[in-house]
Amino acid sequence: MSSSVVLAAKNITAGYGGHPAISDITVELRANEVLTLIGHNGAGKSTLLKCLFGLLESESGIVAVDGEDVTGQNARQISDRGVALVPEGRGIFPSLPVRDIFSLGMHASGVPKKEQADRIGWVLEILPAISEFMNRPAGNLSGGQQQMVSIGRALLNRPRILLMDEPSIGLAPKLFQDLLAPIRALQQREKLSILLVEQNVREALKISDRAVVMKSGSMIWEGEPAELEDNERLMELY
Amino acid sequence: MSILSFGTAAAEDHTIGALFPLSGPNATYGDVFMSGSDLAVEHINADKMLSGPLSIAYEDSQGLPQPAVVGMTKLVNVTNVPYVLSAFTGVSKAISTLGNRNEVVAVNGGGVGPDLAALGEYFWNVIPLVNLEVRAVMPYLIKEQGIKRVVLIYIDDPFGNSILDELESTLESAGGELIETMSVPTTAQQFSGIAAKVRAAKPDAVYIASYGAQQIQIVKQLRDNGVDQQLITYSGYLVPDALALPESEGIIATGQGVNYNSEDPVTKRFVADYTAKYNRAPTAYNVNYYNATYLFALLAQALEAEGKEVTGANLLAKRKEIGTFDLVGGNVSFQENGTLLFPIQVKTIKNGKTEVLDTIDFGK
Amino acid sequence: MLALQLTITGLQTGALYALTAVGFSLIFGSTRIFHFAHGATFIIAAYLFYFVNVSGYGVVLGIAAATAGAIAFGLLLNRFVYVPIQRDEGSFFTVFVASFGIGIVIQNIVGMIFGRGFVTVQTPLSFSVELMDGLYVSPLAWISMLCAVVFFGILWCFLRYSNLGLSLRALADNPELVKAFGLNPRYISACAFTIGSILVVPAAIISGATSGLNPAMGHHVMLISLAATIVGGIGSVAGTLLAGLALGLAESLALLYVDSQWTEAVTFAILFLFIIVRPSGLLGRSAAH
Amino acid sequence: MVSSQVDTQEVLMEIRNVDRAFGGVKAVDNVSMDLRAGIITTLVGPNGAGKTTLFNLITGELSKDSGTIKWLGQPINRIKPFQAARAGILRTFQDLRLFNEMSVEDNILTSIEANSVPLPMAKSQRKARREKVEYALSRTGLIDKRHIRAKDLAYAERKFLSMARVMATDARLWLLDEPASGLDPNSYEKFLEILREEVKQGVTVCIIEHNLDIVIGISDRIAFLDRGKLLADDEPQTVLNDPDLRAIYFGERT
Amino acid sequence: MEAYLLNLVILISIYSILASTLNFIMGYAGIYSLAHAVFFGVGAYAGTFVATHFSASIFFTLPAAMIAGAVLSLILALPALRVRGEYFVAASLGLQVLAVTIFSEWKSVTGGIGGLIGIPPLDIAGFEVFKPNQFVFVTVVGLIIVLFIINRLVHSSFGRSLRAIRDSESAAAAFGKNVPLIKTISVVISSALTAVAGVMYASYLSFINVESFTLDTSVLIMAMVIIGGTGTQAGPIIGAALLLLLPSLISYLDFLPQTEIGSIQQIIYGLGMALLMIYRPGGIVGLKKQSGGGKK
Ligand SMILES: Nc1ncnc2c1ncn2[C@@H]1O[C@H](COP(=O)(O)OP(=O)(O)OP(=O)(O)O)[C@@H](O)[C@H]1O
Ligand SMILES: Nc1ncnc2c1ncn2[C@@H]1O[C@H](COP(=O)(O)OP(=O)(O)OP(=O)(O)O)[C@@H](O)[C@H]1O
Ligand SMILES: [Mg+2]
Ligand SMILES: [Mg+2]
Repeated sequence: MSSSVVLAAKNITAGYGGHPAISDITVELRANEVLTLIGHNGAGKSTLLKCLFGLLESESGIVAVDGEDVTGQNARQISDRGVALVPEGRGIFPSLPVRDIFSLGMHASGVPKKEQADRIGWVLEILPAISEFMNRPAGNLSGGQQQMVSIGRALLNRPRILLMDEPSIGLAPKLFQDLLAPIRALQQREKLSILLVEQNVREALKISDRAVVMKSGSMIWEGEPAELEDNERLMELY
Repeated sequence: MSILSFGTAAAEDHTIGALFPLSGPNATYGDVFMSGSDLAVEHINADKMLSGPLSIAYEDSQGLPQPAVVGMTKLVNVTNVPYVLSAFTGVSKAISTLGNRNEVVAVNGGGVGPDLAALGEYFWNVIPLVNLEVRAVMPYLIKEQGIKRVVLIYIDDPFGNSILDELESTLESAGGELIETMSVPTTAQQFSGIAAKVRAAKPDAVYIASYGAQQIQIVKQLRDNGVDQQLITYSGYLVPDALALPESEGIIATGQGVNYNSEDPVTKRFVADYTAKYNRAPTAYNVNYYNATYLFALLAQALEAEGKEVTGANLLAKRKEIGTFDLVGGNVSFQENGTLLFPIQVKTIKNGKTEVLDTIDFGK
Repeated sequence: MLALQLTITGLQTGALYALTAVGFSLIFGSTRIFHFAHGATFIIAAYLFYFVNVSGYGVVLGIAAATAGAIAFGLLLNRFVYVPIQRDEGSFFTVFVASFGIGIVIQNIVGMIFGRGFVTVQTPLSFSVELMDGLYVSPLAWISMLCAVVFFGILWCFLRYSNLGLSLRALADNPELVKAFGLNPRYISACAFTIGSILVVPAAIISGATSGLNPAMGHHVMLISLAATIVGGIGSVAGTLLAGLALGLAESLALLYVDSQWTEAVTFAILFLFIIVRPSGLLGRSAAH
Repeated sequence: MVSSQVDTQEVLMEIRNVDRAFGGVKAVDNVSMDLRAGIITTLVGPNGAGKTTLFNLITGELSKDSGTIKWLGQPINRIKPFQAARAGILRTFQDLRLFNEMSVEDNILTSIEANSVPLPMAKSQRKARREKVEYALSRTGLIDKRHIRAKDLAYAERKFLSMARVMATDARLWLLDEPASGLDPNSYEKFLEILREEVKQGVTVCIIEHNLDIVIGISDRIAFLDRGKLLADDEPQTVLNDPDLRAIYFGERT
Repeated sequence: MEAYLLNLVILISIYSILASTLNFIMGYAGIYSLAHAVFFGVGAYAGTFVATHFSASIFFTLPAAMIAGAVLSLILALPALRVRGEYFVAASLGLQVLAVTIFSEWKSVTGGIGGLIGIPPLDIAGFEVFKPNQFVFVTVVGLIIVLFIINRLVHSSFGRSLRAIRDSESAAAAFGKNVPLIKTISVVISSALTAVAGVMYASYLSFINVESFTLDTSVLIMAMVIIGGTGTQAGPIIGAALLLLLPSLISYLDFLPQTEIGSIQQIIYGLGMALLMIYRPGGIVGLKKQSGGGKK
């Protein structure tokens, strides 16, 4: 396992309206690994992801991509460095057809027009179900279908670093597995680094190389997934 | 506040009120009215007609009843004025009850709606009302220009309706015909459709009865849209904005017969000073508010001479007592209902100026 | 003949309504900002053109000044009024009140500078030409319709073939998510304000020549825009265009049947009925909850 | 909370041949099933199977294309959502739909005041109402947050408030749409405990759930929907062991 | 001076009734109506009609006005049941414009644009009230009664239902609330109480015409509510007082040029509206909203 760090948060403190939701968090995502971030509701997982992706300004600390300091850069600049985010909730625009969401996503990250069709084809290979509703307004899709669209959109950027915030919410087990398997395959094939936030710990840990646990805004544990699986430790940690 | 008003006829500052539209769509009139009343104040103070200087407390009526009532209440109760200049029919009607209840004289020099003649003892008009204007112009046009078929475009309010009534009866008795009437709402801005209907009616002349910015738009849009017939209108049209409009050329309008060339000293001084001060020829509105202000000075002067207090009731009594006054435009007298009787002139607009075609004097 | 005349008149009026309304619709549809001061943009553009024109600098400079003024006003208002309000999660009503207030301010400032009366842009183009017996059409009528066609054509292509159209719709759906996509919502809404403000310019200039200007007319312009936006379906450019034309036609053709003081009521009766019967408007997406 | 003696065989709701299509998509396709009293029936199925749509058809949120639904033996085919609620059928929403600007307490209070008429109430009635609110608050652990606006709650608390609103009512049938999704294990354990407790006291529950742990943990019966069709409606073991269904749902090869 | 103050208190009370009744549907039911002046007008015209044709006794004029307002408000309820937010605003705007046309055209009842003059004073059990120092009691008591009614409603289950409907209509229905009925009732109550203000206004001014019931009035009332604080009890009253006093206060600023004073007043009014919304979007009384606050 290569140990070069592709995305790092150092001593990050951030929050909303003066109340810190995370404090002094340090986390490192290494090249070509799946790192799962778990923690109870409100632990600050989403907040951390927002900081990493430049959606939320941290009060102190440093964010670095490939060792370069990107603190204070906005989402566009960070996504230009090969980072993509699957946001929490339904990452779709209800009135736009799926196809348009995809082209908007590619436009936002500057994918050349010529390349766009190829990329969509590539994503449909990973998430074939999407082709069934390419032309329907995303608002009319079921929750799981919307989640697929959201992940598909992030993949269209062909990121090196993928941040996913609870992609399993509302997904049927098969679908989640159907999603994880190709993502894992993709990750290994394309040397992707993934930071995954999940409540569905069991499934998530199956594909993880490492895991970290957060509690009330702080990092409390870091290690191999095997140590967590079928382990009382996990329950303890929560 | 009330202590001050007990002062006797000794040197006393006089304040009268004015409810003019100073903001809103009709504010252009406010400026016109003020230029008349302000000049009167200058003259009165220069002549030391009264024991102390006269000033006018302006309140913004916006040309609307409710602000007018608020303003009037302030004038009556805070500023304690005995005499208020009023303008616009809606405003005048709204404040007339307050005037009567509190014995404060309200004087209209701008509105020409005929219902202004019946607002009670304390409501005076220093302007001939519009029914006289219609009665003057139509027979003249039928006789002189052979106009028979007339279309009326009128604003749908008491003023417009009274023109409608007056036009119907006048035309009938003078041998003309009102072939089509089109009412417009006060807020309308677009008249090209109206123009089309006018053209379709093929009249000899079009009478326009509206006010403010609207009537100017009506004229412009009629002309733009191929209505080339004679346009007729009333005194309300004779404001600088309208005169400056090229489309106004050739319009026939009526107005109170102020003989600006009259030799009497009041008129001469008014015309000379007005022209000098504002760099334009005065219009009837300037005259009326000059007159309304000047009338107060005349009455108050007479009251002070007798050592009487200048109150609304005393002013009313004095006006009835004197009856006839030397104002701009000559020696004019009040009718029983508190409305001045003025001769009516038929004018036409040439090169942005009015030209008198005829003067019709009902009084004589 | 009268009906034909009124139809053409109605189309001319409708074209101008449509242009103004589409600007509002575009802004409202994408940013959810109830930009009531759109009427003030109209006034600013119209008076700037008038001012440059009467000062003798000619039509081209006038158009440039009007356009620049409209854009600047739209952008400044967005930056210094709407953005701060929205940051505090103001409801669309908070924005409406602020916008209404700004409308009043502009109306009065323009009144103080240019006078509260009526001004008109003098041009021979406003004189009608008799096309056939009893049918008068002024060159401005053709220009209005041409402007509408050209501007809509450009706008349509722009929204269709650039990604801005998509961005605008995305912004309307979910401003937060737009950020996660790496787009800047501020920039997108600034674009909406720029385009929306440009769209009032032709209508403002032409109105200055056909019906004249006064500072209070922004209000009326705004009401019509609002009606056309709703009847057409919020966010639907084509719908707003159709609705603007339809309202202009209705206003004009209503003269065949009713007195003119009822024409405005006709417009708003249509609006009222539309909302009850077909709340999503002519071409809009579903709006009923 | 209705009564602690329930006949678990009694059929509360009878759904027969219900159809609903959106454009070309058959969201619910000829579904017939029974909801039996006093048990938890879990609706499972892939995304877009029509589970939420089925709830919407039961409560009258959407109209059926065809088919009948009987509630306590009476047909309720043209029922409106508010009538369904008054008849004792309550639901939660996948997207919660809390009364965001209102306090936690008011959220619960208004949920049990179905008729809204501000008539004076007897003291005992008022007391009963108070108790229900307190009960729901304490069971869901929201007691300390009672005066906080719903929209200021944290995610898990919002989920629990959505439950508390239902718990305070006298409804006999609860239709819960993914009430535990996104909850961390601690929270959903607590949630399951509440649910079991309530069922013991007599309510009947139909729940949509994806999380396998939860499905196994609570189901008395599982109804399996796929592409609008009801593929199974049986004991949990039977459904979970059916290889075809497993393949559809869990993606395991037979 | 005293009469002038009384006059202001009377107008403020009347407008406070208008603002409070609007706040009732706006702040609690989420029905943002731009047609409030219509019901103000309906009350004024109906009251005047009864007063001039039958009896000026408030035991006739008030019920007649309230019934007229209530019945007509069903027209407003129609769009309120179908749409929300900006769509409803537009619908109410349409109604407002329609009503103004009808007010100006139905001359036999409304006097058209010319309006009605000589409206009789309020007759309370044979006692004629028109002097400001008496009238002020009537309006203040009227305001207190209206506030009391609204207060009771808002703090009852009915008020909670209204707010629930405002926050989520479908969830409210799912908890057994007859949404159309509750909405209709709230509109009817609001309009009937608004009509009371109309009766007072007409007999106080003794003159009414359509210009008092236009869109500008509706916007003014709405501004009162929003500036004061939507969904609060004191807000609408403070808003009403402020907006009615503002012009008078400005006119005391002697250093302003007379000719421009109207414009300056309007500019201050407009600017005030905008600035307040920027710095206190919740209104003067309302809480300053905190950004964020919990997850969405
Ligand atoms: N927009 C916001 N404004 C204010 N506070 C917020 C906001 N978003 C989150 N918070 C608060 O910040 C804290 C951390 O929230 P965060 O969303 O990061 O948690 P999380 O670990 O992602 O939880 P979950 O598992 O529920 O998604 C919580 O207490 C939450 O209430
Ligand atoms: N309002 C609607 N308009 C059009 N299609 C709809 C609508 N609502 C649902 N659908 C479609 O009906 C089908 C069933 O949707 P439903 O929401 O019932 O699925 P679900 O089983 O609840 O899925 P999930 O587990 O993802 O929530 C889906 O294909 C969905 O796209
Ligand atoms: Mg989260
Ligand atoms: Mg669902």
